[in-house]
Amino acid sequence: MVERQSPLEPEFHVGSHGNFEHGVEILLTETRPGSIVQLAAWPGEEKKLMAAIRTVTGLALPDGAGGGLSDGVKSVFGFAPGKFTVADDAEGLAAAFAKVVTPDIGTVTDLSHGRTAIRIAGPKAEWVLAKFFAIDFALPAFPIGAGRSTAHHDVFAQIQRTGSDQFDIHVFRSFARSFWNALCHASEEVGYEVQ
Amino acid sequence: MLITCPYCGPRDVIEFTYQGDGNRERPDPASQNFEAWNAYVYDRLNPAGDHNEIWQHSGGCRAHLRVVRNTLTHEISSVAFVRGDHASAARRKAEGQS
Amino acid sequence: MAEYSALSLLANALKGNKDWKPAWRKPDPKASYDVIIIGGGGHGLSTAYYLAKEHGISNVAVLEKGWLGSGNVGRNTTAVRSNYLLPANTRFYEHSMKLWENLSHELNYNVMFSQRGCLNLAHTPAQFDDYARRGNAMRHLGVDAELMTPAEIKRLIPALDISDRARFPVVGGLMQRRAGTARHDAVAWGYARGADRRGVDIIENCEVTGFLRDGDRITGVTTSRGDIRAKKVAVAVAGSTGRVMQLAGVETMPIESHVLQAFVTESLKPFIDTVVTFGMGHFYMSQSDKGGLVYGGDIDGYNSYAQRGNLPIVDEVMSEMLALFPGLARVRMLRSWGGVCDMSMDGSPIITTGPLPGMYLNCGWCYGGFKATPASGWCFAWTIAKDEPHDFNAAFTLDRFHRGLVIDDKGQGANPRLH
Amino acid sequence: MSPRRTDTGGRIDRLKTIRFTFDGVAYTGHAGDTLASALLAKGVTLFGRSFKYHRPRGLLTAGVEEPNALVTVLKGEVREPNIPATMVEIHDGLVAISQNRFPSLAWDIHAANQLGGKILSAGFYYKTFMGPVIGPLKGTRFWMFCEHFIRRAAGLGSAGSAKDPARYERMNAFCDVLVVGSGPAGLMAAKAAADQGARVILADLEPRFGGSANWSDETIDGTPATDWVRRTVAQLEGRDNVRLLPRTTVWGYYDNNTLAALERVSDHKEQPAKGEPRHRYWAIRARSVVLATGAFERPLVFPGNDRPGVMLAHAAERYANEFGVLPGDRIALFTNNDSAYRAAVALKKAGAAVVAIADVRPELSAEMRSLATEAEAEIFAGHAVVATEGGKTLSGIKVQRFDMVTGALTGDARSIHADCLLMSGGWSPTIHLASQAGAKAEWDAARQAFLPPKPTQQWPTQQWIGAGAFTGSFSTVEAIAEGRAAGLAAAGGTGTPAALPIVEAVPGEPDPAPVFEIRAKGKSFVDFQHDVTAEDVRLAHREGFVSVEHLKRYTTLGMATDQGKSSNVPGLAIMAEALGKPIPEVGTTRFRPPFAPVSIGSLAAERFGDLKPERLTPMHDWHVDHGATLYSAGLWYRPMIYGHAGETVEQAYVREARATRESAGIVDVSTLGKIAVQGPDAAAFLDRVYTNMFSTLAVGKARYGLMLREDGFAFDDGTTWRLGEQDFLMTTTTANAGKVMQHLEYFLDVIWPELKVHVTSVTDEWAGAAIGGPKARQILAACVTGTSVDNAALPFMGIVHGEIAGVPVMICRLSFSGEMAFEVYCGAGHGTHVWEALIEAGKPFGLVTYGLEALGTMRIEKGHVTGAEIDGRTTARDLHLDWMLSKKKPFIGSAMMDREGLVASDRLELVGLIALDNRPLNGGSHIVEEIDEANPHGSIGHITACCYSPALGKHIALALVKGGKARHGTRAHVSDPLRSRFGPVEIVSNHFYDPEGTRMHG
Repeated sequence: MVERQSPLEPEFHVGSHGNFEHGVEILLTETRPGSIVQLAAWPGEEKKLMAAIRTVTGLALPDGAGGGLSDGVKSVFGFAPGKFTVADDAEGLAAAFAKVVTPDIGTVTDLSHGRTAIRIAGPKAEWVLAKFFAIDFALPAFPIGAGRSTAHHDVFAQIQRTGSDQFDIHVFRSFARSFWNALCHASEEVGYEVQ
Repeated sequence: MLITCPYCGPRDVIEFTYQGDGNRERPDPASQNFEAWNAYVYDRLNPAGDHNEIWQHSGGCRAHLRVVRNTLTHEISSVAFVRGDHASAARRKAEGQS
Repeated sequence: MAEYSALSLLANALKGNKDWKPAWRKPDPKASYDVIIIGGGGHGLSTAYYLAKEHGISNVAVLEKGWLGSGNVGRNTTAVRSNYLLPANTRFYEHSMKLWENLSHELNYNVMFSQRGCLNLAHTPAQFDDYARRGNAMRHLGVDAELMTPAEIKRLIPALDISDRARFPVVGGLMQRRAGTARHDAVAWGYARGADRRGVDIIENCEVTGFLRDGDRITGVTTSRGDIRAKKVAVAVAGSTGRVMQLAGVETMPIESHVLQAFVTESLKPFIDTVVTFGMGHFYMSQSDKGGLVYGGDIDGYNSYAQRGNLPIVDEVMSEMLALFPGLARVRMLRSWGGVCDMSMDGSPIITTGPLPGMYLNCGWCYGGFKATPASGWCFAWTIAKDEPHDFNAAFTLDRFHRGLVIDDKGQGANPRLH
Repeated sequence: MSPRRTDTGGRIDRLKTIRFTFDGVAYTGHAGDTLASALLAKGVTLFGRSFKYHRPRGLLTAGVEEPNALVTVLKGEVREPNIPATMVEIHDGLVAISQNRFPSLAWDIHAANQLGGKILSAGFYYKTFMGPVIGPLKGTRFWMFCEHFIRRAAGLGSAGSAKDPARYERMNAFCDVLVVGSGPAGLMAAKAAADQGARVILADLEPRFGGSANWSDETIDGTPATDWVRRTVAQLEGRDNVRLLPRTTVWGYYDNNTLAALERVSDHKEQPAKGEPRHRYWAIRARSVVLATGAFERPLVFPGNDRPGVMLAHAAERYANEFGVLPGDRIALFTNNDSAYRAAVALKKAGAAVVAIADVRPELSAEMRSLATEAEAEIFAGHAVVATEGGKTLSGIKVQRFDMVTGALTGDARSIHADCLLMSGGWSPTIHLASQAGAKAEWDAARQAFLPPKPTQQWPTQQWIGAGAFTGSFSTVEAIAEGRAAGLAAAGGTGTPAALPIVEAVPGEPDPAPVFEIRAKGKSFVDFQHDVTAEDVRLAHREGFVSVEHLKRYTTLGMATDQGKSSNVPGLAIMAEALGKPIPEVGTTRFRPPFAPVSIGSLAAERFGDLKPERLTPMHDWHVDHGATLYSAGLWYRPMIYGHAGETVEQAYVREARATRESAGIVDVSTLGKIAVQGPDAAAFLDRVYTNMFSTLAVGKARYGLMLREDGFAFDDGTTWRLGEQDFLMTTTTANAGKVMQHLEYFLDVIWPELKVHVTSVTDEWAGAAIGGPKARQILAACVTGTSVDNAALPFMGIVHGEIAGVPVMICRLSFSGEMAFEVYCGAGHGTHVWEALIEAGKPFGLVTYGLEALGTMRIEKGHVTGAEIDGRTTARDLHLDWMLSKKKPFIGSAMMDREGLVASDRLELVGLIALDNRPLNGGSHIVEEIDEANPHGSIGHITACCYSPALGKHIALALVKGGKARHGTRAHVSDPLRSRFGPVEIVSNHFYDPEGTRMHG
């Protein structure tokens, strides 16, 4: 198996940075899931698609816009009407879905190479993300597991909250390095560590 | 200005793309009624008051929304998916709206 | 009424400035006129002026809903240029430029037209070629244009970042030296005074509430100050075109009204001499005689009559400004305002007879109407007086959209927010 | 004597000494000082020069509304001009300079402007400088000559060109209640809302919370008001649901309760902490807003009211109580209302002699008389100040008996020796944010002020609740009650709260006498910074500029950096008197953002120095490592050439193109837009979207497609690959990828919701390399496994799947260069891996990498169109693509494409050009039938793209020319006056090279 090249590589500097002398309040990393798949149901077929997601991943999606969950290995969330993003540490998710998501249910689009997943965690994660995105990151407004589609100017992002102070941000691969640099820059104020 | 996307909740106007007058009707594709085609492509209702318009939540879920917005005050009185078959996907009231 | 001059200033100063008379009268409306012009903005006032001066038609009323010049003539970024791509536009705006060049004398009112140049920056070789195409188009119509190298640009505008480090480095620019800026309010006041001196009634605080008709024919208007009849009714209301045409029963138009914001910084010592525009976004800036940097960008991008914009455009404009002038980060934005622009379907204007009998229409200026003020009035007056367009505005018809004879300088199609 | 520091008192830290310079002179101050208070403490009274007359000016205020004392703050080479000294917190190493003066603040040659006197009246410049009608200075020349000098005299501070090294940031914030202003009203509101559990943001533009409590010398709940503030702030600080934002000016009130605020995070520090921004721009979305923004005191308009030493009464009170600075030793007051008496007492307590109180009101209450007595001040009831004396500093005033009903001055003027005159002309609530929110202010005749409207009259999308002086309730007792009510209401709270704090305050009635101006001989200033005098206002009236907007624009009243915060109402009042109308009939100004000037850096925020993200292809680093010169294409970076040492751009692309046609070349095409079009109706959808048929396309094949806009003009082109029965991969041009995506989404969502089609951007999923040339197939054969790439397996427009170096790839045989060519796609994360494998495989075959220039050259040779030809104004026919317009089906644009204007015979059509003089052609050149270098005219078209063609050995171009096709084989000329390039060309078909396509078909 040929390893995938990360778009962040030359700018991915493991260690502590910024104003970290008083402690690091942000952890940044690239989660590098083996698979990122977009699933989209035809109108009225959303429940079947959710069942298919459960079949393949074992994750039972909650109802409702932007609902999602993560088991630490696999994660799934809704990002648009009838549409879901599923990520898995393992490769081959698209092929697995292709078997169960029949053409009458909806479509499967493999984005494993096309999206880069960046994880931001720590007590200042909400603070740093709020520098970029005009959505409310407070826990009551953005519960754990939920997903949001939003954008920072030209950079489209899907964000899933995977912990009380942890978020996974999916961005287009071609923008990933620029966004990563911006995220690091914005984290300097509170001190951050790249892992 | 905020538009309350039925899926994503209230979002800043920066996330949306304006697609204009929502009253325009596209003629049947095979129609040879050029008056109707011209009206569809070029003529706009431009009211000072409530305006029925289309927006795309291009920086979010990318759904197209039918919005009634007052052009004098920017007050938005209704937002709905253009696609009726998306209605079931609308965010439920009980959920935390961002 | 007294001529304005250095001498009259001195003479009046010696008398304690007690003898100055109103710049224009404040008459009550008469029962009827030969021509009514709806809209006391730059275009309406210049139309009245040229009707009286060029065509001897002075039994004219200009009706203004609020205070004179309260629309876009007092809300723009004051740039005057004729650097268009397509011949119909270039010819028209060049005619305007020629009128500008003599306007202060013509009106005996210093409109402060200052030909400090307008420079369009190019950031890629392809964009430079585009500007070359435009510049050559201008040159082939007798309009001045020249290309500039980054080094020449740096000499002209030392504060501009032309380094290779810039996200969008400057590779050159298209300069129109005869372009420049003018004092926007003075244009309205100068035309108002000029028209008034030729007998035109300028009636402020007079809102048109409807049209008087004889069958299809427009025969006058109803207003907040009573009915007024006229042989010809001309509409020059820019952003309010949709509203006024709806009063006449015309429900749809190839026009959307959009809000455009503009900004000015605190007053600074001379910083830039020319009008400069950014090629990788939408940003333009000049410096006023008072020293404020006057600048703007894109329209907000949605229908609005509110004269108020929102933050995304504010942020975008400032970001682009600093991309060109990183030294301005600590300079402060002092004031912002919004104007309502009549965005047409191809980005070019409409100056025409009709669309109803007895009516004449002038609209579709998008956010470029200020520089058109003299030629717009000049051509509209011609069209009203002769019931047919002058060559300069022959292409600016209302039916050009349906006929596919669009004048699409930006090539964006029927999408007003992109023009 | 002059101003000085008091021995005790103030909210400054006298133990901390801070060193700074002003105009090169070293000063010291204390922590908590502003530049204004620190300099005043050292006896400095001259702070600036006015705009027009360059008159010497001192401090008028102690706050954000300061019109006079503007300075430039220097940080190395970086300049921050026009900052009120009253808003600069001093820190060690602060360097400030005065501005708009030459050679020095004390001696300014432009002060000679004052000699112009009445000639330089309002709007004088509209009446002169027009110059001669004939001769060398006709037209605009004379004006521009004069303007040159006017511009140099005008302007305040100077901006620099050095890039600011500071960082600016944006913060998107959400709250239930935003409280603007932290005076007693705002503090109470914030506390009440926070007690309800609401998410609260409390913002104040000052570094200290407390507003008037910091200087009013009142007591709340039996302790000094400042202690009450400290306790309340401490309570708020401890709560999770409260964010406190000192030094934060809420400057904009936008739609749907979106408010913009500027936090000055580190201006007051010698050095920001690592990563700390200088300014933070808060974009706050608040469910509800409490406006507790207080009020501004108004000056009185009388001769000499601008002399340094004349100051607002409350400002002096602030300097004394908040900063421990006495603005003078012998202080006189001039007032039309009670509030000045509190200042008199405060200054007396602080150690000054209060020598006189001139009050325009003939009758004074017993309370005021008793306060005057406490201040040991002589009262001049029914008197007015009619002159000030002194040079650049005040030495005395003259008072005279004044009838406030008629405005008449009677009796002899009496001189009073004073080094400081405090004035109070009543108070104007700070209604700016409410006005921005759409509310129209209402004139209150009792308060003589514009008040915010009642809540019912507010705009629907902007809901706020007012409290305190903002509403015209000027006492602290009212502020506290209204503040708590507002906080409760904003948080949606109910219930009976505990008793309100008890306030002990100096007595005083809120209503001033309706006196704004004392008409006496001499210049009486209304707008201090812009030097607009009362006479200027009357001149505007005489000339008919009577509406409030005309008044502003004609006289420039209210247009200065303080935006008329103190001058607005006096100006209106003077106009109203001239008109004989009540003030509200003159009009009210609608305030617009910003409330106070905002740094442009803060608005650019994180995009300062980083305007747009960089979009990189998967092979980007390889290109950089291998010497590519990058070309910025939209947000993308693409290799332009891979130049060798010593090569020019032209030499490089000629080499690359020639090598490609001779052996093989490879180019990164990952930037092409790629859209997955999936679903049972995908083929039918594409039939509607493209002008040509896609439903007939076999699985495993690709087809070139053309799209039109609805109006019938050409929109975009590209190949679309059928990967499965219901699965297409559409490619678009790089530039139009986003637009095409939105176009497709629009039709699927809005026009044809019945179609079962999903579209997804997969541009970033795939790395793409196009490899072309006579050796291309051999190179592929050498590295592709799992499939054959021969003609049978991979015919023209065929698609195969295989592997390269262990990575799955998808290969389509299609050609842009005109050579036998293939596009190889693989997962983006494998892009460099596959690219390197192809390079390696190509080595024996002489494979070269080529960039955009060679790509462009080869496409020109082939006559293919790109964005330069599909420029939004051309039709399919113009580009000779009419063969792609299916007659069997309607498609987007088909109904509109045959309109009169789109089929006219004189339209510009695509042609090829060959330079007959063998010289390079220029992009953007025009085409003419006859050259006229002196007077270029008669353009029949223009060049869209040009190059030296290594294949033809000629300089060639694509061009759009009127009636182009009919001109094939004829001569014309390029006319490029911009670059003085003129010369003959032959007009030919756009298909220069291998028109039959034998090379690509192999």
